[in-house]
Amino acid sequence: MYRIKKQDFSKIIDELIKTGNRIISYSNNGNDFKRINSSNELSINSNFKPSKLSLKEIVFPKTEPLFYYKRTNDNVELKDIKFDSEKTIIIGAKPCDAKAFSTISKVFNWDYKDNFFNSKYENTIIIGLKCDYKDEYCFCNEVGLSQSSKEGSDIFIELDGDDYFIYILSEKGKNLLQPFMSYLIEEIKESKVDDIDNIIDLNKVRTWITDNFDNNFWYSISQECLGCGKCAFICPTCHCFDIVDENYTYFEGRRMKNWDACQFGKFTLHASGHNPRDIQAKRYRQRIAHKFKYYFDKFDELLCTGCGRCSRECPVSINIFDVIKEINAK
Amino acid sequence: MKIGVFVCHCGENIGKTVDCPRAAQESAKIPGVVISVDNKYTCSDPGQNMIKNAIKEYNLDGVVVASCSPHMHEKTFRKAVASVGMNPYMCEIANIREQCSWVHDDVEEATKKAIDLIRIAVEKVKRNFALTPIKVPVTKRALVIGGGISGIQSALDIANAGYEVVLVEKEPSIGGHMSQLSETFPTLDCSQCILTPRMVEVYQHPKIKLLTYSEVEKVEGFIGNFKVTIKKKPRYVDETKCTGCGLCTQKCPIKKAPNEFEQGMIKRTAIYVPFPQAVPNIPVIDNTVCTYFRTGKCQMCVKVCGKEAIDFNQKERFVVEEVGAIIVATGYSLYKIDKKPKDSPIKGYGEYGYGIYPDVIDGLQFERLASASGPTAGEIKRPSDKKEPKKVVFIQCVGSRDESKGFSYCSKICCMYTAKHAMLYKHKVHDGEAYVFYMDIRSGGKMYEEFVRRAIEEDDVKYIRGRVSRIYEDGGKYIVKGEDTIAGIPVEIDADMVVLATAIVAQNDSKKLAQTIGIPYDKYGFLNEVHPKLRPVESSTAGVYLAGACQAPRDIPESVAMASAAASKALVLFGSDMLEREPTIAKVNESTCAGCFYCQKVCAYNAIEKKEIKDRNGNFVKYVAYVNPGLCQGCGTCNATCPSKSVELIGYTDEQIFAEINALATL
Amino acid sequence: METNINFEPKIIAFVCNWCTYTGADLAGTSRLKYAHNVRIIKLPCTGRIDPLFIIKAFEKGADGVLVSGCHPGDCHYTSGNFHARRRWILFNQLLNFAGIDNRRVHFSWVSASEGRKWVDVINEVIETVRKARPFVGYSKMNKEYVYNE
Amino acid sequence: MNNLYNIAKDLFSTNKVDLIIGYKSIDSRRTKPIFVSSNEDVDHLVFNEYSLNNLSVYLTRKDIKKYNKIGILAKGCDIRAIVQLINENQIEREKILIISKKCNGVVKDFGLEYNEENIAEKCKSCKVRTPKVFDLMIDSEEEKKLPEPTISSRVNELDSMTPEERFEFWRNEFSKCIRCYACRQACPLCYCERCIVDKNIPDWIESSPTQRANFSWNLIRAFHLSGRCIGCGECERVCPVDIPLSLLNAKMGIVAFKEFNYATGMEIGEPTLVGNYSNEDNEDFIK
Repeated sequence: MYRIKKQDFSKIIDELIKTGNRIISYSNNGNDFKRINSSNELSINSNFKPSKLSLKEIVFPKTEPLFYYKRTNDNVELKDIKFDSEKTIIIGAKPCDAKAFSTISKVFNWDYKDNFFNSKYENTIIIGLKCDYKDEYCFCNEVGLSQSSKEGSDIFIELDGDDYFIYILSEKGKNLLQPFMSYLIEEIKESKVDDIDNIIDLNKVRTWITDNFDNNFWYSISQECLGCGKCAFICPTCHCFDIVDENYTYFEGRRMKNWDACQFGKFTLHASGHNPRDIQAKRYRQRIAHKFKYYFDKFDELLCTGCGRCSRECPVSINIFDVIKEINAK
Repeated sequence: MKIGVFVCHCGENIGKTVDCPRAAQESAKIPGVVISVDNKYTCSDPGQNMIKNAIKEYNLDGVVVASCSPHMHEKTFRKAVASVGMNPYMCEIANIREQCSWVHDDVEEATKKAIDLIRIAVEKVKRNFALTPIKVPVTKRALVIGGGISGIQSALDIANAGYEVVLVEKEPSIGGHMSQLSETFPTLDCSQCILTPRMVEVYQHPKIKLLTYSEVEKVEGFIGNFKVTIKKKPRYVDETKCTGCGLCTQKCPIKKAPNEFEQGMIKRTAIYVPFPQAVPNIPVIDNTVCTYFRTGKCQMCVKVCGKEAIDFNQKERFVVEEVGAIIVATGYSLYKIDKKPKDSPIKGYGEYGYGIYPDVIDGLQFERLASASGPTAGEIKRPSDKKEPKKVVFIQCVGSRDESKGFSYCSKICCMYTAKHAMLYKHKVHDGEAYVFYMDIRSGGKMYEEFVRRAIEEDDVKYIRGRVSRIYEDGGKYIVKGEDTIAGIPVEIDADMVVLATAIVAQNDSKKLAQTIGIPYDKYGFLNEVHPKLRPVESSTAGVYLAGACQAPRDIPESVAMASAAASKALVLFGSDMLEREPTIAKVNESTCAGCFYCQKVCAYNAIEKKEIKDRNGNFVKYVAYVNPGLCQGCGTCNATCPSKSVELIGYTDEQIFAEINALATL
Repeated sequence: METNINFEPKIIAFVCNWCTYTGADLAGTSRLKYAHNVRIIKLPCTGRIDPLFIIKAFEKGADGVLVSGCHPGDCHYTSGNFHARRRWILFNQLLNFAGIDNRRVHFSWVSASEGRKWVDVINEVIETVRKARPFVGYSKMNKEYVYNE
Repeated sequence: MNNLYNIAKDLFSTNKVDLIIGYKSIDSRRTKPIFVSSNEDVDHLVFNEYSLNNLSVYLTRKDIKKYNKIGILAKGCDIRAIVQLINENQIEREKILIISKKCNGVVKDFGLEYNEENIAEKCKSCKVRTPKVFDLMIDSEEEKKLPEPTISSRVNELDSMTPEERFEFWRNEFSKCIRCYACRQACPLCYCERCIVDKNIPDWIESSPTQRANFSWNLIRAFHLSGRCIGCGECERVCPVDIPLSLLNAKMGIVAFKEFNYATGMEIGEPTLVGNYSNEDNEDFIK
């Protein structure tokens, strides 16, 4: 653990910008994040509420080409994508957002190693920030995290007056700060463990989901759901994608990987016209079950970091935590 | 898909401006093209044989001929490919002559354009479907609406060819306006003498079902398969019992209803036959004046009728007739100039005093005065005092050719009938003077000009070129103030009687009828033909034909010619058992149709219907649009209007047009 | 200035089969000359012409679009062009509001007898689009479709 | 008293409705849609300045259409959507029982306090705050004056830019789009069984959220709503990336009014704008 002066931290950032790194910081009261060109644009604020969109698009963009192709009368020529080697450094990620990176990296590195994800993830350094924000939608403490969880972060910052406390948590983090160690003052600080007051028994929730696949409950909690993909697209852990080919000139085209959402009616629509998830209740069940059961069954992790974005932004105010609470109460 | 491309030089026509060999080489690179060659004259026999051989040799699925406009040779090439077993709709034309080589000079650019046009055609043909013409069964039976001379002619022609005809007439008798006329121009034949035999022939024809005093209420279906609901208005006289003895009409005590046939110049009884030669000769009771209907008393007609034919309890009845073709022959009406029509921009001719001065009359009234069977037994007498008028002024173009006060069109027949009227007057009143105010004399027609000259030269009718500004009464005379524009002087004539050649207008219910049938009409209410030159008797709705003055002002020979033409169109239809129609029509994707029916709103042919979709258990799921293949003409407006593209036009599908645009893509 | 006023604009024309296509044929039969930049796509009726076609034309690199059909009242299909006209009133103004203005989107009525008018319309459209220069707005967006070595 | 509770109770006890689509309170500044199918849940119903959702979006849903008679809480603006849905053959007037009130505007978004500053833009220019089409009215405050609308000045601002500037403006805005389709799903008039963007043969509008495809998508959606949008503003409210969709819709509303003197969803049985034509339609822009 180290202490660093805020202005020294800024110097490091400017240096990193100069050496060609992509620095991502928050703006607009934490609603957005963007690439910055100077440390003056930095805003490190532990009271920001989670940004409207999550940080996942840094490693999993809303749309990206997989390859390009060119057709001739009797042949098809493919061109692969060259990956960008630029480093991306995210500054001030909330614990719930930082954790999401490591969560989804599991699915992208399960049997198939997804280079489109990995090439970006490997070049991304996440500097987490202790969070002091909590509203009625936050529930990170219920999914095994806390406001000071460091999971997923390469470096973690805590604010302390004019200084930052810095935790170096990974090789990536270490390598990044290596040239700047002179700014850092080593300090031992008693790390305080957050009081976590859980009300949800996740085992019980999983069991109930397993046993109640066809329960009318799914209909009753999703009746107002409009079937948009907003919750999935702003979620830091939702990672479904669709693959489409785009023909853009007479002979040429490309294959695209785009965000997709299980709440869309078309998501499971078969070519035959049959749709196994034909009503919204089944789609909503999938959302809950994937996050709290299927992903856990497979990867021993929840596909939810409790950021509360989906509830905060839902057009019809469906609160995912309320749903979990209801299941828990059964 | 295996596509063949054939680039035609058309001699020098294309070859001079477009590098055809290069176009063929470039076309060969298009995915799917297996053979691409150029040729001097592709439409020639050797050229066509080349295509036919290539189809066989390369087992082609589609052919693109890059040549002249598809309007020139599309049929030729489609026929050629069909002769070797390829579906004709798998042949497309790239128009590199009219729209490329003939309009450009730069060889390089014209060649590039030609290649693009070929690409468009190749991409389209790859997505073409093998189509077969749609076959619709034909009900060989016709409906004729309107029993004037046009309707009579059409009905007789079709019936004489051996097909059944239903003839619907809204008045109690057939005959129409022609039965009101005294003599006809240019021969001065007696109108009734030539018409009445035709009326009787209709009545007695075994193939003609005559429904008088009836109106078309509803038309469903499409060409070859119409279902028409006809309303029979109550006559209150049983047609099966009445012998037409006429006793009831003589005894009826109510004698003050205006006689429509005599243009209101005399009165008739409450139970009446419109005119002595009426067909059918069966009276009808006018329930608005009949004492029984007004007070429940009288029943004089019941008392005198030996056949017990009077039936006060008759109600409206509806009959449904199935027919394959409809001929609309509803005729015209005369512009009533005394009243300004409600909500009409037409200003009217109040200054002529029609409707105020009894001796200012219209053309049809004069016809009745001149008719031997008319109210004056053919003697010309003023309606006001029954005196013989010694000076009569005829005014032409009252309401016609007058945008500011009437209609911009020419009523066409007035020049001729005015000449006839003046002539008839002079023949009957030898010492009388006849004046005609005219704008131009339009006497196109066999013996027409000679007829007008005869009126002027032999019968001394005085023609004054000019308009009349005002007519007013002064001591029993009508002072007609006008202008002689040739002499350039004002004219004033103290006439005893004035006859106005008022404009011919559409029947006042023509728009309603057009909407019932689903055919278009112009702003005046005349029914529209689909093409003014080449398809003058067809409406835009297949199977509905037009005859006579319902389409525009027509004289008798024209009406009869149109009527026979319309009849022959119906007979062409009846000539085959099944009707073949272009298969390029719209089709609905029922699974994605949301049933907003915007397609129905934009369809000009009423081709879109509501269809109920049920699930396996018979439960209602939703309404979707359904395209009636018998009615759809393939314009594709529905396709462009549908927000979800759930209706597509076969032959011009979204996929095809997308591919055509894509064929031009550059980045 | 990165663009050149002498550039050759690419125009895609959507025309109806009965009037404008035939009118364009007449221009050919009469051996009238006009600029080569236009590519015609034939539809049965202006009623069939969908705003999607116009959008797609720009996506595929057109600098300008022309839509043409029968004069009002002359529609082969009675009312297709009336419905089309109302559609265009709306779409034209929407496009303009989105920055695709009337220098790039053109509408005309050209009858089967108006070969001369067709020539005039084409030349006018091409000159207007030429003055508007290449459609940089769209080509910027199209750039991401190009493979980056 | 004609309060909501009494009306709803009465409707159920007299079997006049099988379902009421309404709002329930989550907290003092939030509501969410609720489906009430019996007397028991009636006390959850509220109808206040936090009743933001346009509930008519549910009327075209298959599971809702199964009910014989549906009561719906609807503000004046929402009623315009209901009227338009009736005019587009989507619902039957006899099956819908509209419960409305005089409206003094709603807040821009949940969580905001109801005051002059936070009143939604659409309310300021609303012409149907006292609705014209309805079945039952609950007791409500009289209309009070709301702040002046600013939407048309924002439209004018864009109109006064050069076309290139406007194009850049929209390119920027649309490039943010992530294709979550919340705008479409929240829109009561977007009831297509298959949206044009979901049609893949041909893919008129590519599903990738690239700049170009986003441009086409948002433009075509605006076109499909031309003369149909009733201005409830739900699309803009639910947009996670804050694209000013209301600006597009407002512009097309202004065009419809200027060109055709047409306002959507005011009268049942009124002919739709698209789907009809007049011989006198403007053609100044046609050569």
